[in-house]
Amino acid sequence: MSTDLPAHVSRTRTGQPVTLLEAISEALWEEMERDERVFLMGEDIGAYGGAFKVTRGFLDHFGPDRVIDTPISEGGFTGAAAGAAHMGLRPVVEMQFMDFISPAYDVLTNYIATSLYRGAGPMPLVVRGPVGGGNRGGPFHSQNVEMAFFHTPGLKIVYPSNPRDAKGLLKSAIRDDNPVIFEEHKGLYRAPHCREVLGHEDYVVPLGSARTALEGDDLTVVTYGLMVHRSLEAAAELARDGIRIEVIDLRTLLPLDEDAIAASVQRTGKLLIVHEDTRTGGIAGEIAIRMNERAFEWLDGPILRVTAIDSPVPFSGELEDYFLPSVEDIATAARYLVNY
Amino acid sequence: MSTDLPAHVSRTRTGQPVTLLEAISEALWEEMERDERVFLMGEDIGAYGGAFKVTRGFLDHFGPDRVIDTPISEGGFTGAAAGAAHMGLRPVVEMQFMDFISPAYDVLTNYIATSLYRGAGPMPLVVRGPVGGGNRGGPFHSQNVEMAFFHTPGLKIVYPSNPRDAKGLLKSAIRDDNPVIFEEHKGLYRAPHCREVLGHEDYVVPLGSARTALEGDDLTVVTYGLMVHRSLEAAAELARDGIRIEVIDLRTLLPLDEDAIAASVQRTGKLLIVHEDTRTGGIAGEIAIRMNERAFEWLDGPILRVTAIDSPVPFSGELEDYFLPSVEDIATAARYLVNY
Amino acid sequence: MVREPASPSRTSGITGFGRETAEDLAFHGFQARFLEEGIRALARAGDVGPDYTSFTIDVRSTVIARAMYRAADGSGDLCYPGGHAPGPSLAFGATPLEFLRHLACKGTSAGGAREGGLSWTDTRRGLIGWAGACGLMSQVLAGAALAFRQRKHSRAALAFEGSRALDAGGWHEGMNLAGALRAPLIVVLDVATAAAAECAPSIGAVAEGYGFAYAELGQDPFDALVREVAAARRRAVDGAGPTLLALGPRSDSEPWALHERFLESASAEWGLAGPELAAIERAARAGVDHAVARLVKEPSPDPSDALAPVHTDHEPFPPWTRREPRSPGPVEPQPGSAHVH
Amino acid sequence: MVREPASPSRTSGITGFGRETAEDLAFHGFQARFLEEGIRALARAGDVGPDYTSFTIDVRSTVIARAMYRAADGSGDLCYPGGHAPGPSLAFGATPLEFLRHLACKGTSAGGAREGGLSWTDTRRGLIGWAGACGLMSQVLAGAALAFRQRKHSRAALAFEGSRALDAGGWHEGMNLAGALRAPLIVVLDVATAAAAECAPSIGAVAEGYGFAYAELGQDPFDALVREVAAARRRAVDGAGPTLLALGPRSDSEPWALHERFLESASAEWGLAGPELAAIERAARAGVDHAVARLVKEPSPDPSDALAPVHTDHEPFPPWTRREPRSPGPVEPQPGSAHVH
Ligand SMILES: Cc1ncc(C[n+]2csc(CCOP(=O)(O)OP(=O)(O)O)c2C)c(N)n1
Ligand SMILES: Cc1ncc(C[n+]2csc(CCOP(=O)(O)OP(=O)(O)O)c2C)c(N)n1
Ligand SMILES: [Mg+2]
Ligand SMILES: [Mg+2]
Repeated sequence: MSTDLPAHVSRTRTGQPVTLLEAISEALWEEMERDERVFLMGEDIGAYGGAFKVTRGFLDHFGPDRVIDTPISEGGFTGAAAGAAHMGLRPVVEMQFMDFISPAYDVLTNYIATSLYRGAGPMPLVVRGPVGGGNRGGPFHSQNVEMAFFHTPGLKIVYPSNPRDAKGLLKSAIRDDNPVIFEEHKGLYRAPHCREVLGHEDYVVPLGSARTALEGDDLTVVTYGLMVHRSLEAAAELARDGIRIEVIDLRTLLPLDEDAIAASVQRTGKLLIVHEDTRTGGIAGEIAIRMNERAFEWLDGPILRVTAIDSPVPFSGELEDYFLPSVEDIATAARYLVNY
Repeated sequence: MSTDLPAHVSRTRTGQPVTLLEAISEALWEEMERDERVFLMGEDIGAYGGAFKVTRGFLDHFGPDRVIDTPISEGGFTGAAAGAAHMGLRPVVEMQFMDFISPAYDVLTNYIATSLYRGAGPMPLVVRGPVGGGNRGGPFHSQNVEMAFFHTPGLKIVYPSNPRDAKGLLKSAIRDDNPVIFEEHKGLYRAPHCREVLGHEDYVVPLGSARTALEGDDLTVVTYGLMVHRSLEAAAELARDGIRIEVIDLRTLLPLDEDAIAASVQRTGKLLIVHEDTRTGGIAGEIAIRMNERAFEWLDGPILRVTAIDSPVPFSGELEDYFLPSVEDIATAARYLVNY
Repeated sequence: MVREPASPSRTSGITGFGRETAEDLAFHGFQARFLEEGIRALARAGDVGPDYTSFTIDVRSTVIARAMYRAADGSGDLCYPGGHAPGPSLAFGATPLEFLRHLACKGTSAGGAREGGLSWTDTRRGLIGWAGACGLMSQVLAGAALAFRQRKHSRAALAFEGSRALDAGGWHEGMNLAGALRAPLIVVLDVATAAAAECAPSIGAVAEGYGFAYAELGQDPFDALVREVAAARRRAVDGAGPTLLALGPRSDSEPWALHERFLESASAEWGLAGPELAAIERAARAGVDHAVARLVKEPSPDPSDALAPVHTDHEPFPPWTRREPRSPGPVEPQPGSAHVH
Repeated sequence: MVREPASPSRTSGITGFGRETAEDLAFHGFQARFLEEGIRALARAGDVGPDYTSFTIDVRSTVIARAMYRAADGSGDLCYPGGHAPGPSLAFGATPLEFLRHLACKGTSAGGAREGGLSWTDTRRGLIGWAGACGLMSQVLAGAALAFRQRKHSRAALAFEGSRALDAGGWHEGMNLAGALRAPLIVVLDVATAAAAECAPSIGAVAEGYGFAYAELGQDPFDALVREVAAARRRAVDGAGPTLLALGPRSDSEPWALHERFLESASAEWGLAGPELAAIERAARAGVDHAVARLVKEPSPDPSDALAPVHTDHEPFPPWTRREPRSPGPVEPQPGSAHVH
């Protein structure tokens, strides 16, 4: 059967490197093969294969009962996915752009997140889709959505930075009995520099555990998604001046791996949080107060952050570049803290 | 004409004390008399006078063009309010319970909050309604909604703790050219202990300025809404032991009056944030990181918080009491920090 | 009265209405009636919230839900019982005590007393409770119905909604999805009470638009209700599409008139004699009385127990926020607790 | 073709169609046509996004918008121009250069280049641009229409939406509200392109349900479009209720056939001779050519200027996050900036 597999789900089987997008396609495909309860819903994901072609070829292979083209009604089909999850299925819902998760905000926060609490049992449901700026998509096709959901008990939020994690985390998300929001940065989907050859084995990356992307003693940088790459670039620049920063890739935002952050901060004494999302009310605040709770005595400087500025994502390329946090912003902030 | 005024909007005119609910009714009435562009929309606000009777008598006086009973479609009528605001009107939208603002999340964050940004001009629109727990309302009639909107550039968020502020802040909100979310705690609506006689003059309380509810030197407590009262109770208890805490009532959450917080923290050296809303992703985080940015050198202890626990609001009274932050929780945390 | 009739060739024994059905419906009618009284009494005594002092159960919801339950031989179907929840919940197999425990948020209730009121959810029992927003539940039930179809189960889902569900865009999205995907779903709209700003459209036209069969149910006798529901259910599980049923007004002054009429006809048509009916009535009353009496003696929940399985990832009570820090022993995983990481 | 006809007694001079109207529509048709070409060329050259290489304008939107604009004597009405935005925007008085500046996010554009693409908003000009979610704009336009009615202005609002707006609950909420409150609103649904999972219902039934008058527009000649719109507008401002117009498919191979046909008839019916039409065509082409040539020379925006009025309350660049902290001088309040506190 593997002979008629779509190319973008068979690269690992043939030993080739995969992009983040292909890793996600592979995870979906393999989970659907492994567990017939897994099915997909979303706009134009069937015949068209999805706006980013993540599900190209899925309809032919798995049929219309498991690859469902929905009307443009994110609230309605997310609610329906919840009903299917109640009945033991494991829906994976695609938002064409994660910006369009907003109409599903009500059902996600009030209904889906509270299912376990209300005694309605497990709610094994994943909502996934592309996020992030840098693609000249303007305010409605470029947002990061984590902070819309971070405050809601009962949800999990995942945001991978590389193909290996993306595949392993998505498999964990699909196998998790809680609802999971899964963010995929468009800037990483096909990025050549982060293609990698994955192992053939059916591995998972557990939710809730951060990863140390780079070890260092001078400063802890906590980040995730595309900003892991920007932070590593800044680290390389700083290393030329003998500054060794530690870069922690959160991978899962909720639950937050505060043990990993605290352990690092207790070693470096300095913390910089970097997120692409806008500033006020961003995740940096929660990390800051948790480290006040956990690591105040170890802090040798203020907890600072590098983020996008407080504005909708600009359409104009010039403005978008100005809006987004840059490698130099990170390096500047890191130097400031290291010298503090 | 004042002879046929509904009782709950004429108390100040006759020198009587008002509840927070009456203060809000008066503010609405007076703004509608002052400015014919101000009008109301909401479910059952006309003939029925609103679920909490805030608009009782308004329909008779102002007529059906300015007091509009809407279908149960929070997204739809909030979107319509935006259209009316584009055309120069100043809509005030009531959510029957603020929990039901969720279906309007999309239009509020994507359309309304971005209006000025998109060059669509001012968006003078207020969304107001009852929030908060303690009333055995369960998970869908007890929420605080500030954190759903705190991360969205372009919105303002107001949350008064007493009748005087409520009236002055609501007038400011209605006169503001930006969209404002206005939260009214049900536990304060008719609370006898916070009735007060208001001045007859047409005063406003500016948005974005906090108020020192109690002066003290040992610890800064930053809070808002019902928790101002809980914090003052804790302060009275602590005062018996000679502990003098400062209580800052934020009044406006966005923009956040970080100058007022920083000034106090730079005097006391300790900061405790108290909010009724749940813990993870609550506003305490943003305040903590801003004080890291502004006042780290002055901190003599970690920035801590007292909040509801991370759970939907329980229906059962026993569970709800356990869930909500209590006076003793605040006092315990304050002692811990003062002795730190 | 069905506007868009079912494929007429499809009728089945399940719709058969005989003496046993009559006994069953007589019992469930009595039960709903006594439960309504019981709930009101509990409200007056302060054992459940004050809103329940004028609480009503529409007996037709009970009959419709029971017809569903029986048509599926008591297992497999799914019901969102709506605003008259106690009736349909008992029709789906709950006992009066179980329901009242939930209503009163007792520590022994389903869901650990975390969520109460009319919104009891127990999917194993085929019950999905209310959760906040008007119009939302048809989406959820549509998805559950879709799951039945995907898994080739002969099951159907039933949702009771207030008529103002029509106002809500979310309801339209659910209907559209269900119609487009031919989900085995039956939606019952309670149009008994009108509102200040009710949605304009003809409900029949809306149903037609979304590919639903449609019927209006007024003061129809129980057997007509049962047949209507059985037919709708058959269409649903046969893949012939969903159905919308509109429940017209009932008399406020005689809310139990339909049940009375049914009892009158029961002896004539199905040979249920007076003493038999009296025995059924006694049994129903005894069950409810027992439940009400037991309820008030039951314990309240223990918060640290009841809330433990729903905390997110970190210890909710750092030592500085609670007087007595909880013992740090591990929390036993509870049944239904999915919060592992 | 109108399903629910207007009160027939109401017709007015505004619908009059003469030589001057014909000239005007000929010009706007040419303008849309050349603008479409211009936008595609700019896309191929990389001056606007690559998605625009196959961008189309449906000339019927241009004609409908222009009919609205003319019926209101060029002032007062409001238009959401939808996916074929350049046509209706120019019909509402924008110039080609203004529109292109916005499309290309030039620093000289409306909105300071913050938001670009097809979504230009300028309420003083009667234009409200797209903002994200399918189906949302009918709500917004319904509210604007409501404002007209409240203020007793003889104005109406016009919204162009894709047919999948019907999928979205928010669209239904907007329609329901507009129908219930008799807002002076005209919604034009582009049903030209079908989709994988399009909403099921008959659009006419939906319109009827929400109290909208309804008409389907196919390959109708320009004068029929103009009359339909003028009649709908009259109903709207007379308080007789909103209208839904469905725009049927057009030919992909001959997208400008309607304009061609109109030009052919223009001489016969309104006495517009060949040389006159040629002059109109030259004028339209010159305007667009000028705009395209100018556009590429215009400056890009300066971020610190363009974003200044939209920051929230605090300084966005603390010294540790930008290499060169901005000068601390006060930011001049900008026109339209409402962010004061
Ligand atoms: C989205 C949303 N908005 C507001 C409410 C508050 N609310 C609860 S019941 C109700 C009226 C419902 O009327 P209807 O659907 O006719 O049901 P009935 O109560 O008449 O059975 C309202 C407005 C809600 N539950 N959900
Ligand atoms: C709520 C929402 N979900 C998804 C999208 C992404 N999206 C943009 S256009 C479009 C298709 C719209 O189709 P239709 O309404 O028929 O308009 P057409 O493009 O055919 O003119 C989709 C799904 C969106 N804009 N809004
Ligand atoms: Mg009703
Ligand atoms: Mg289309």
